[in-house]
Parts: sequence; structure tokens; C-alpha cells
Amino acid sequence: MSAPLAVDVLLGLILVGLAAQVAIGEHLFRAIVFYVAFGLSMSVIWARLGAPDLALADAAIGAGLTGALMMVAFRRLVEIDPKQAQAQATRSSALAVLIGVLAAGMVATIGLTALTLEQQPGRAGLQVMETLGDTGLGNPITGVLLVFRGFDTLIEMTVLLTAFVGSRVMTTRSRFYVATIAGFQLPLVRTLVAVILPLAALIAMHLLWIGSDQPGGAFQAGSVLAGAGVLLLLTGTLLPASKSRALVRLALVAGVASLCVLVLAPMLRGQVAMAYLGRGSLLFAEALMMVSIATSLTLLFAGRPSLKVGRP
Amino acid sequence: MTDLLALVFLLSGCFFIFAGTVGMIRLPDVYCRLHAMTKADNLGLLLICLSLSLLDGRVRIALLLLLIWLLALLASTVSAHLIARHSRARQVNERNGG
Amino acid sequence: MTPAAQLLIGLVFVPLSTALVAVLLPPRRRRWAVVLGGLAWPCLLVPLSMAVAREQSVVMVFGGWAPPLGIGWRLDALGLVVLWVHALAGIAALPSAWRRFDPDLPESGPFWSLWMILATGVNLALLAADLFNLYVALELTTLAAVALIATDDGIAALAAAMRYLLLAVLGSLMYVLGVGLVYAQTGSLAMHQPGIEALNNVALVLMLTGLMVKAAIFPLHVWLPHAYSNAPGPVAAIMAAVVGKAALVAFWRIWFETAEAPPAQLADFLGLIGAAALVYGAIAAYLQPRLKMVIAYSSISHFGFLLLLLPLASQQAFQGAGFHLLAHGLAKAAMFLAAANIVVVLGSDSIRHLPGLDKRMPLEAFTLALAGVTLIGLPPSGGFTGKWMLLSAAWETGGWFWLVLIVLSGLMSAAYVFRILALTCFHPARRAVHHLHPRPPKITSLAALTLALLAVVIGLYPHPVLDLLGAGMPGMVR
Amino acid sequence: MISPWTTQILPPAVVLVSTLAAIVIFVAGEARQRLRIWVNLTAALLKLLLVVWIGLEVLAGTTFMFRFELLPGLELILHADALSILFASLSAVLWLVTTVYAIAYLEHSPNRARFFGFFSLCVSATMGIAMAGNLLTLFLFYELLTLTTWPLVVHNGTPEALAAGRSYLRYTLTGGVVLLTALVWLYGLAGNAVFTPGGFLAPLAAAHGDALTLIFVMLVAGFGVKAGLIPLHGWLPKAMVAPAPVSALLHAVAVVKAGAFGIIRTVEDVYGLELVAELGMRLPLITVASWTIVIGSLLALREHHLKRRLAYSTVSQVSYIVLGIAVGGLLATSGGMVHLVHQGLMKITLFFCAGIFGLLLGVKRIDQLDGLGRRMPWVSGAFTVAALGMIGLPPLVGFISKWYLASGALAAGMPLVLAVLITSALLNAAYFLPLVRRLWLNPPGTLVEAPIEIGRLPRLALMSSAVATAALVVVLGVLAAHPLSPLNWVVKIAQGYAP
Amino acid sequence: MTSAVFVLVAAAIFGLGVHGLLVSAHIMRKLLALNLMLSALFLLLIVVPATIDGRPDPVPQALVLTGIVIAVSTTAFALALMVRLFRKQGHASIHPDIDPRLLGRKAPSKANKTAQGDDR
Repeated sequence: MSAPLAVDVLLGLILVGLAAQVAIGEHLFRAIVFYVAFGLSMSVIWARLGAPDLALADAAIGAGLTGALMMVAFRRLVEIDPKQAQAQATRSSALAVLIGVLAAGMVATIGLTALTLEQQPGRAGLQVMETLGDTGLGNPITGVLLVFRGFDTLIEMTVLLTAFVGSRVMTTRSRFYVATIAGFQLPLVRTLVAVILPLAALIAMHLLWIGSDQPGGAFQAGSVLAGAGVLLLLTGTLLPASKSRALVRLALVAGVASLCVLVLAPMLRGQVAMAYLGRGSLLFAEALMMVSIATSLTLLFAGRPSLKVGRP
Repeated sequence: MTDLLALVFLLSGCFFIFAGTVGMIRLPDVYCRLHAMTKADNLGLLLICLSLSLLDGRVRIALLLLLIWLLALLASTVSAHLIARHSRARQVNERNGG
Repeated sequence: MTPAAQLLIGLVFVPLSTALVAVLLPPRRRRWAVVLGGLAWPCLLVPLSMAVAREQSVVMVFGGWAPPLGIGWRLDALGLVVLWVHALAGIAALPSAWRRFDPDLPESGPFWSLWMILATGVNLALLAADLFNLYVALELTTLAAVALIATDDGIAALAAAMRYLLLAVLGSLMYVLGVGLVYAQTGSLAMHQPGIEALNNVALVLMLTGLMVKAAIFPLHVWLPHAYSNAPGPVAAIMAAVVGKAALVAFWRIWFETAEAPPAQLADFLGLIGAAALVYGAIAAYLQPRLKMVIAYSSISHFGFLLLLLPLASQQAFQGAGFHLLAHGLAKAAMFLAAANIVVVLGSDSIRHLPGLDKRMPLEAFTLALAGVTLIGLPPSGGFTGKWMLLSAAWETGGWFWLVLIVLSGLMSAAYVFRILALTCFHPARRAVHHLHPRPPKITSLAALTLALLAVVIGLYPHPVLDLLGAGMPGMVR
Repeated sequence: MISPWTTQILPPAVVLVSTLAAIVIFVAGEARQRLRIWVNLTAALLKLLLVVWIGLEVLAGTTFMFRFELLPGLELILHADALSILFASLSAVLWLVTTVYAIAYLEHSPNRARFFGFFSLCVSATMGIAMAGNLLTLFLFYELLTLTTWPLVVHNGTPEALAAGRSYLRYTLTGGVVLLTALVWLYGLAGNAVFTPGGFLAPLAAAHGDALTLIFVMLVAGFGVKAGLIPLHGWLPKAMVAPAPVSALLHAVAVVKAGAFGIIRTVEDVYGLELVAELGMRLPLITVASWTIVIGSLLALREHHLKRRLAYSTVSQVSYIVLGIAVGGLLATSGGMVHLVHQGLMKITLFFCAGIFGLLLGVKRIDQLDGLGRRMPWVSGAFTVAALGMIGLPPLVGFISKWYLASGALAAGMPLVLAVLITSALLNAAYFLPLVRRLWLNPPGTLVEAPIEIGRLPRLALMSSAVATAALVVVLGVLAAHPLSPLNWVVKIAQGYAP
Repeated sequence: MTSAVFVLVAAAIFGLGVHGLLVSAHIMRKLLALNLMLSALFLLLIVVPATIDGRPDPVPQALVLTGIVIAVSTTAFALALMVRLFRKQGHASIHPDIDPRLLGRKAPSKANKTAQGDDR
């Protein structure tokens, strides 16, 4: 067995072990922690597979933010009713195991047989590679996301917005909630914030800027910012606010709106909808998308329609 | 020559991290565990970064690795601090609680 | 691009931008924006119908990147029919929603934006000619629908919403797996791929299963009854009218367009599933203790009925099924709107409270009766027309089993419809309902009644719709 | 001569008159009693006039035809031939009378708006059946009839009424389903065809003989449910819980006759008697009819509840019509068809009287009839006349039909049918004469409940409607030879079918 | 070869996800399981189609990126829904009629009271 293969197997085993902990580990909270670990090793695998965009996205969104959201949700459960929060009704049964094994077998067979399918010469991926030159972009994924299949991205942003608006249905009724875990008064925390905040902004801008040629882009940048936002919430630098502000709402819809502009603007100029308008337009759209992603994820974490600055 | 050096750094780094992990698992209470974790792991991480930058040789990469190490250092410091603080607060509470 | 194609863009972007505006506006003003948007996009259907009548379908491609590179949209007759149902049901639901989601209620803030997002998702799902674009559209629809169900804050509604969400995620998981296989095999995500001789059956089954969850086709229907019966009235009306149907249309498209020549045994098997759904839904509907549950289960039964299109795949059967889609959608929306008013007045929709309804709320009782006639498929009604076409299709393909089944379906629907009617009108109200709440404004009742009347009247003038559907589907005529 | 436009518009107009009346009644609501009465009466009169007008035009040789395409190759056709006029005029007349009766009968009961609304709708459906120009239209109005009579059956809302309604639906909807299947099949074979005397299926006989046979069975079964052919008659006695006007109309005109009429159309205008005979369906049909006649009478004999006994008598009497058609030939056919009218008149009279007894004296069972003759001479008289007519006493209408049937049977060389007729006549006598005896000869018994008091006008309306129909029973019997009498009309029709 | 390994890994994770989905009544655990299954699905989507000069096909990559964002949105929404449901019904299970003993409590009444408390 060659060395890289060994690495693959090792990574795979780690991943499966973590997954087992997540799926059938005893304590719910630990399962969440393990899920974060799972996401991180997932991103390592993406990197190993040569998909750095996915690695970044999964590390930031899949592991980081999903984990944070789950932890904060769990914490709310504990606040409401500590006894029930952990209570599990896991009635493990031979049948369940059997079904699980069957599902795994099914997926394995499907995947392995699919590996043997011969590839079509004119497939979309190849066409992307050929056509990418016309767009002047360096990163094919950005090309697919924002040029060739940009409409999917528009709907995807709408889904994010929907998740926020939909969660408002529940959170409008629930009690005001502060996510702070460490008081801002601690000097150490203050330094942390002071360092992390500009750094995160820097990284986000960097990712956004290089996104159209190298790994990176609006999603990664936005989630980095969202991570910073979560940090600020945890340190009480920012506090959730119940009074919805117009500016925040604007930030929420900016991403979808910008993509709508990308779709509709060419029509005004008599071209086909979503005709390619050049890198500038993409950068504009991505910047706004980044803002929206950061805002909505942060607000989803805060569970409130808006934020206000906490008093140092 | 540099390769040898890099190898040494790498191995020792791995050793420190391993030691740190063992410490976290085996040591009795929170403070000792934090001690093991932070100290040993940061050192190990530093050594690994060193070896990697030696292997690569470019200055830019070396600086990036250094930055990464610093960030990790900051994160571990703060988190260790918070954990320690939290557990201590809880102990105090328990004591007052009786 | 052609003017018609620009109208296609409007179908999605009018509701979408309305939703955005609604999010931006302060809560008190939102419903005005939504009323405007909800009335605006249906207007686009008139010219589009003419366009579709002229050349069977309206096509557009984003950014001029032809598939498989880019995303394409295609509006055909089937999509148009469901769009009409969507438009009419939406307009009819407006008054009821206006009354139910008063700006003073906490849930009314999100509701109006969510509604328009739902409209966006449904319209997109009906237009998409790209497998993955269909997936995102269905995700959008599901998420908005779940949130809308949750606007009723009762435990039952929340639990139903949760179950719906989990199952829907599971379903889309299967679907995407299938899509991945399709891409691996053909290197394209377009829904209609002329080049492909035979699609990988595993992929087909995976995609269909996923869509069966979303369309609530027995035995994957478990989320539907509780979701529809616990959702607020107008929400239930809109969902019953289109949400399931959008998934069903996607189901048909994938069957007839993507997998051009699917194996005949599979068709028969799915037909049998449809038969089982038909019977099960009818029996369950007959046993339900709540009006809205009865209506919801009847939906399951009728989805099974519509699945019979697969075994008898002929252009005539397609016309019949499409027409039934139209009639059933209108009737269901009408029934749920009427039920909503009944809940408002009686405080519950338990059938124990129904006796004497014809005197307390004659309009609602009449609506239920009319819509019931369509559900049973008695002449002259839209239901009958669709049934007749399917029957003659069954006769021509010699599918005697299907023929008998379709005929019996009428009887089974009659069982639960007349149960309700008998309770509603002809039981002397021995248990006078404790206290009646004030009636909702008459326009809500009239809106429901109009839908029910439409469902019957289209049975008298079916030609326009049937001519539209005449083109059939690619891969339909074997 | 009238304009072609009128010939197109009149048939639907006849159907829609009462529909409009129904809508007005529904919208007006419970309280507007006076309006309701006027709408009812005017609509009834108007409809009668229209029917008479059309009838005269048809006599003059005008053809009425209204076509409306539902689906490609699926037409809604309303036309007016002699047969439809026969049925239409019958229901128009009886609707008028029954309306008067019902207004008086229901004066104090609740839900009258609903009752009269559906009542009118039911008559529209009947008219549609009469005017139907092809099987689809016939089927369509047949189903509508089911829908519109169900509310009348369950009108009281008592548990037994609802039970009766359930069984009614069970029977009729199942029948409808059978019809629908047969219909789809037939359309698949023969396409969209208009009723034509002598049938239009003969050319197909060679190719699809068995299919046609099966379809015929299904059609007869489907219509037979409403016509109360044994063993499909189960719903009929149960439906007696409905108010008297309903049972009167149900049995005399609307439902039962619709079934019989459907069978007539099937035999004469879709298949043609020759084809039926060719398919070997004629004898079975005769057998079923005779069997129903005899068994129905026996069951009636066994009943002691007045209205139920009348119901079973309906079961047996309606089969006379089927019998006549099946036997065929000029005489028998006319005998059968004319019984459509005659039985209607007699039976509605009987139910009117039964209703009056029940309403005013609380008399439900036969043994309570004792000595009512002195208490209510007019009503009892009407009852007696109708009963004697049923038995077939000359010169009453019953005699006419039976005479034609009998001679037709002889002409067709079927002595057994004659035997059946005689037997049933004896049985009729056996279950009607005791009633008459009780009415007039027995000493008055004690009433179960004190007679309720209603105003003079309603009382008068009740009595007069009963007496009027009874009078018709006599008059039409005596004037059977008159050129405009039902008999001559029917003979004209029959000549069209069996020259 | 590498892809075969990762297909197997994906299959195993998928199976674990299915099992977790089946055996646990706690909604959050179900969500975790669903997320696992989604990750497995994404892995398959990337691994199965052939690579283009050594790197995965960009189209599936874009699809997976979209999928990741949709997944996180759905999860966030589901969590909010779960918290609300928990607050109203007193236990985090979608079976309202589940036996309370399974959840280690006597009766869900108290939680309901608290629910009334902080409504609106």
C-alpha cells in the first residue's frame, strides 16, 4: 500500500470514528463537539482531494458556524429545562443497525459502480474549463457559482435569507437571550478581540479579493466575518437587540438584491438575462453577498433581529 | 543538512504534542491538564512550523507559518485562561455552597 | 431574448423582489407590498398562456450559456396549468391571510415575506429545466413552507413542521444523490437530455423517491396530514393547492423527460403504489375526526390517483391528469379556505361541531359541497372531465385494472365527502356549539366559494386547458 | 313555424326554469315564504307551458336539438322527441301538483328553503333526463338527480333518515359507477352517437357481440338500481322516511321513472329491440321484469306499514314498463310506455293520500286506516280510485295499460307473460282491497294521536291536489281514445319503434 | 484507488447517519445525523465524477458549495424550530405522544408552564 493511500485510509478512519461519536456517542454535547472535529477533518480531506475552496468553506461554515449554532441552541435547551435538554430516547435496536448497514452497503455499491461509469467527452466540467478563459476568471468554481450557474447561487442566498426570516417566526415569541460567555471586562478577552477583529476583516477582504482567481470567495469571506461576529457576541462586544433596524435589514437582503441586479441589469441593456458583465460586477456582487452572509449567520446565532454595541 | 534538522524538529514536535495529549488524558485535574495542553502543544506546534519552513525554504511561507503559530498561541492562551477561570469560579461556588 | 422569456423572468422575480421589499419594510406596511406583488405576478400569466398556446413552450437560457454549461428554463403547458392554480389560490387566499395575519400579531411580521418566498420557490420549481436548479427551488419551497406552518404556534403545528422539515431534508438528500449520479453518467444537469439513451435506473429511482417525499406520495406521505391540518388556514390553502403539486410535476418531468424510456415494470409498480395511496388516503379520510384532516388525507388519495398517469402514458391520459391537477388544486384551496373560516367561527374543526353549519355558515357549507362534487368527479365538474379523459385513455391502452380503479376512486371520495356533507347540513344541531366567534368578513367566504365554482365551471369549458395540454410531454407517446 | 334559434334554446330553457327557481329560493333564504311560494308556482306553470308548447311543435314536426361540446368527441345533447315530451309533460304536471301539495304539507316544518330548492333542482334533473339526446347527457342528469334527491331523502335529519340516505347513495352511486364504466366502453366502441330509434349499434354487433352484451347488462343494471329492479330495490322502502311529497315525487316521477326511462332509451334508442333479441338479452330482461313484478307484489303483501307497502307496489308496478318494452311489438310497447304516465298518476295519488292521513291523523300503519272513509270522504275516495286503478279495474287508467300489455303479450305469443300479469293483478287486489275495505267498511278505530289542526287553505290544497290526480286517473282512463290522450301519444311513439 | 477509499468512507458515514437518525428521538441528534449524511453525500458528489487534470470537476464542487450553505441555513432554522418546540412541549422529540419515561421525566406539564411564562 503506497504512502498517500495510507494517508487516505488513515484520514478516512479518523473521519468515520468521529462520525460514530457524533451519531451514537452517549452525551449530546460531546456529540456536538465531535461534530466540529468531524467538520475540520472533513476540510482536511477536501484539501487532500484538491478542493481548497471546499476545505475553506467546510472549515468555516460546516464545522465552525454549524457547531457554534448547535452549541448555542443546546445551551438554550439547558436554560429552559436542564433535565430534558440531555435526555435521550435512544432505543437502539438490531433493526436500526441492520438498516444502517444496508444503507451503507447501498451507498457503497452505488458509489463504486458509479466510479466505473465512462465519462462523457462533452461534460459540463470540461466545458467550464474551456469557457473560463472568455470570462477572464482564474477560479473555475467562482466561474460556475457566479457566471455559468449564477442563478443557483441567487436562490441559495434566498434560502439563507429564508432561514433567517423563518427563524424569526419562532424567535419573535421567545425570550431575550444573551450569548455572552466571557465578560468584556477581562483584559485578555479585550486583547483577543482587538487582535482577532482586524485580522478577520483582513482575511475576509483577502479571500474576497482573490476569490475570482484563487480559492476563496464570498462564502468563505462571509463565514470568516460571521465567525468574527460570533466571537464578538460571545465576548459581549456586541449584544443581541430586539429592535429591528433598517440598516440590518438592508444588509440582510443586500446579497440577494445584488445577484438580482446581476440577473436583471443585462436585460435593461437588451442582453440576455444574467449575461456576463465582467469581473467588476462579480466583485460588487460578492462583496454584498459577503455582507449578507456574515449578517444573517451572526443574527441566526444571536437569535435576534438586530445587534447593538455592548458597553466596555 | 537542513533536511536532517527539519526531521529532528518534526520528530521532537510530534513528541511534544504526543506528550501534551497524554498529559491531558492522564493528569488528575483541570489545571494540570490545561498546563500540559497549552505548554506542550504550543511548543510542539512551533517546532513543526520551524521544520516545515526549513523544508520549504521560502521566507514568505516561513512568515505565514509564524503567523499561524502566533494565532494558535493566542487562541490557546485565551481559551485556557477562560477554562481555568470558569472551573475556579465553579469550585468557589461549590465551596460556598457547602 | 424574446419578450415571452422576459416574462418568465418576471414570474420568479416579481415575487422574489416583493419578498425582499417586504423584508425591508417595517412590519406594519409589509402586507400592502405583498398584496401588490401577489396580484402582480398572475398578470404575467395571460400573455404567457398565449405564448405557450402559440408555440408549445417558452424557453430561456441564463447568460446565453447553453446547457450543460448553464441553466435553462422551460415553461410548458403543464407548468402553466399549475401556475394558474397557484395564482388563483394565492389571490383567493389574500383576504383570509389579511384577516388572519394582523400586523399586531408577532408571527405576521415574517409571514408576508415568507409567503412571497414560497411563491418564488414554487414558480421556479415549475420553470426549472435543470435538475440542480430544481433542487434549490424545492429547498426554498420546503423551508418557506415549514416556516409558514410554524406560524401557528401550537405544539401540534410545531411538531408537524419539524417532522416535515426532517423528512424533506431526507428526501432532497436522496434526490441530490440521484442528481450526482446523473451528472457522473451524462456530464450534464439538464432535465431533458436528448443524447442519453437510457438513464441509470438507480439514479432515476433515487430522484423519484426524493420527490415522492416532497410530493407526499404514499407511503412517504407521513408529514402531510398533520402539516396541512395544523397550519393556519390560508397557509394550508396555498400549500394544498401547489406545494405538493410542484413536486409531483417535477416527478412527472423526470419520469417522462429525463428518463425517456423508463422500464415498464417500474411504471406498473408506481401505478400500484398510486393505487395503494388512492385507497389508503380515501379510507383514512373517511375515519378522520377533524375536517381539515379529512381534506388533507383526500389530497393523499388524489396524489395517488395522479400517479396513475405513469402506467397509462398516453397523450390523452396526460391531458386528463393535467386537468385533474387543475380542478383538484382549486377545489382543495377552496375547501381549506372554507375550513379556515369554520375554525374561526366555531373555534375548532372537529366534525362534532359541524351539524347545523348550513344555517350558521351557508356559504362555507355550499363551498364544501361544490368542491366535494369536484373531488368525487361527478359530472359536470372539472373532476369529471379529468376522470373521463383518464378513463378513455385507460380504455384505449386496454388497462382494465386502471379503468376499474379510476371508476372506484370516485366512489371512495364520495364516501368521505358525503359523510361531511351529511354531518354539515342534515344533522339537526343537537349539540348547540358553546359560543360562536364573530364571522370573518364575507369576502373571505366569497373567495373560497369562487374557487369552488371555478373548479366546477372549468368542467363545462375545458377546451382551452385541454388544447394547451394537447402537446403532451417529450417521451410521452411510446 | 318557429325560428331555428328557438328550437335550440327551448330544451335547455325547460331544464333551467326550475334551476333558476332553485337559485332564487336558496338566495332568498328561509324567511321569505311568500316569495318562495310564488316562485315555485310560477316556475312550475312556466315549465308546464313550455313543455306544452314544445309538445305541440313536435306534433307539428319541428325538431328541437341543442348541442354543446364538453370534450372533443363528447357532446351534451338536449333534444325533444315524442318520448321525451311524454316524460317531460308527466313530470311538469306532477311537479305543479306536488308543489301545491308540498307547500301546504310543510307549512310548519323547518328548512323549507332547502327543501324547495333541492326539490326544484331535482325536477330540473328529471327534465334533463327526459330531454337527453345521448347517453352521456342522460348519465350526467342521472347523476345530478342522485345528488339532488339525496338531500330530500335525508331532509328530516333523523338517524333513520340518514341511514336511508346512506343506503340510497350506496345503491345509486354504485349504479352510477357501473353506468360510467359501460359508458366509457361504449364511447370507445361507438363514439359519440345520438339516440336514434332502432338503435345505432347494429353495425358493431358482428365485431363486438360479447362486449355489447356485457355493456347492455351493465347499462340495465345501472338504470335498474333507480328503477328498483329486484334485487337492486333495497333503497326504495328505506327511503320512505322522507316527507310525503318527496316519496310521492320520488316514486311517481323522479327517481324510479328516471331509471325506467333510461332502460327504455337503452333498449329502444341505443340498441334497438332487434339487436337486444339478437344478443339474447330479451328473454333475460323479460324474466327479470316479471320476477320483479311478482316478488314485489308478494313483498308488498307482507308489509303492514302503509307507505312501505306502497313502495313495494311501486317496485312491482314499474317493472310493467320494462316488461312492455322487452316484450316489444306495437301493443306491448305502448302498454309499457303508457304505464309510465298512468302508474305515475295513480301512485302519486296514493302517496298524497297516505301523506294526508299521516300528517293530519298520524296514521302510519294499515290497521289504523279503519273507518277513515267517514272521517275524510274525499281523500279516502281518491285513495280508493287510485287503488282500484292499480288493480286494473276498467275504465281506470291502470286497466288501459294492463290491457295493452296483455294483448301485446298474446300478440307476441308469450302466454307466460300473460300469466304473470294476471298473477300480479290478483296480488294487487290482494294487497289493495283490504285497505279499501278498512277505509269504508271497518268501524272507526281509536286514533293513535290527536289530529293536528292546520289552516283551511292548506287543508284545501292538500285535499284538492289528491283529488285532482285521482280525477286525472279517471278522466285519462275514460278519454283514452282522445287524440291528445297519453295513450294515443304513446301509440304514436311506439309506431316509431315497432311499426 | 483513492476515490474508492473515500467512497467507502462516505458509505460508512452515511450508514452511521441513518442509524443515528433512526435510534435517537432527540431532534438535535437527528439533525447531527442528517448533517453527517449530507457530508457523506457531498463527499460522494466530489469523488465519483472523474477529475479534470488532477483536481475534482469544478461543477460538482460548486454544487457542493451551494449544498453546504443550504445545509447550514436549514440547520440553523431547524435549531430555532427545535428550541421553540422544546419550550412548548417540554421535550425535544417530534413524537408528541412519546413516553415521558423514555425522556427521563415524570410529566411535561412544568415545561409547558414555563412555556406560557415566556410567550410573547
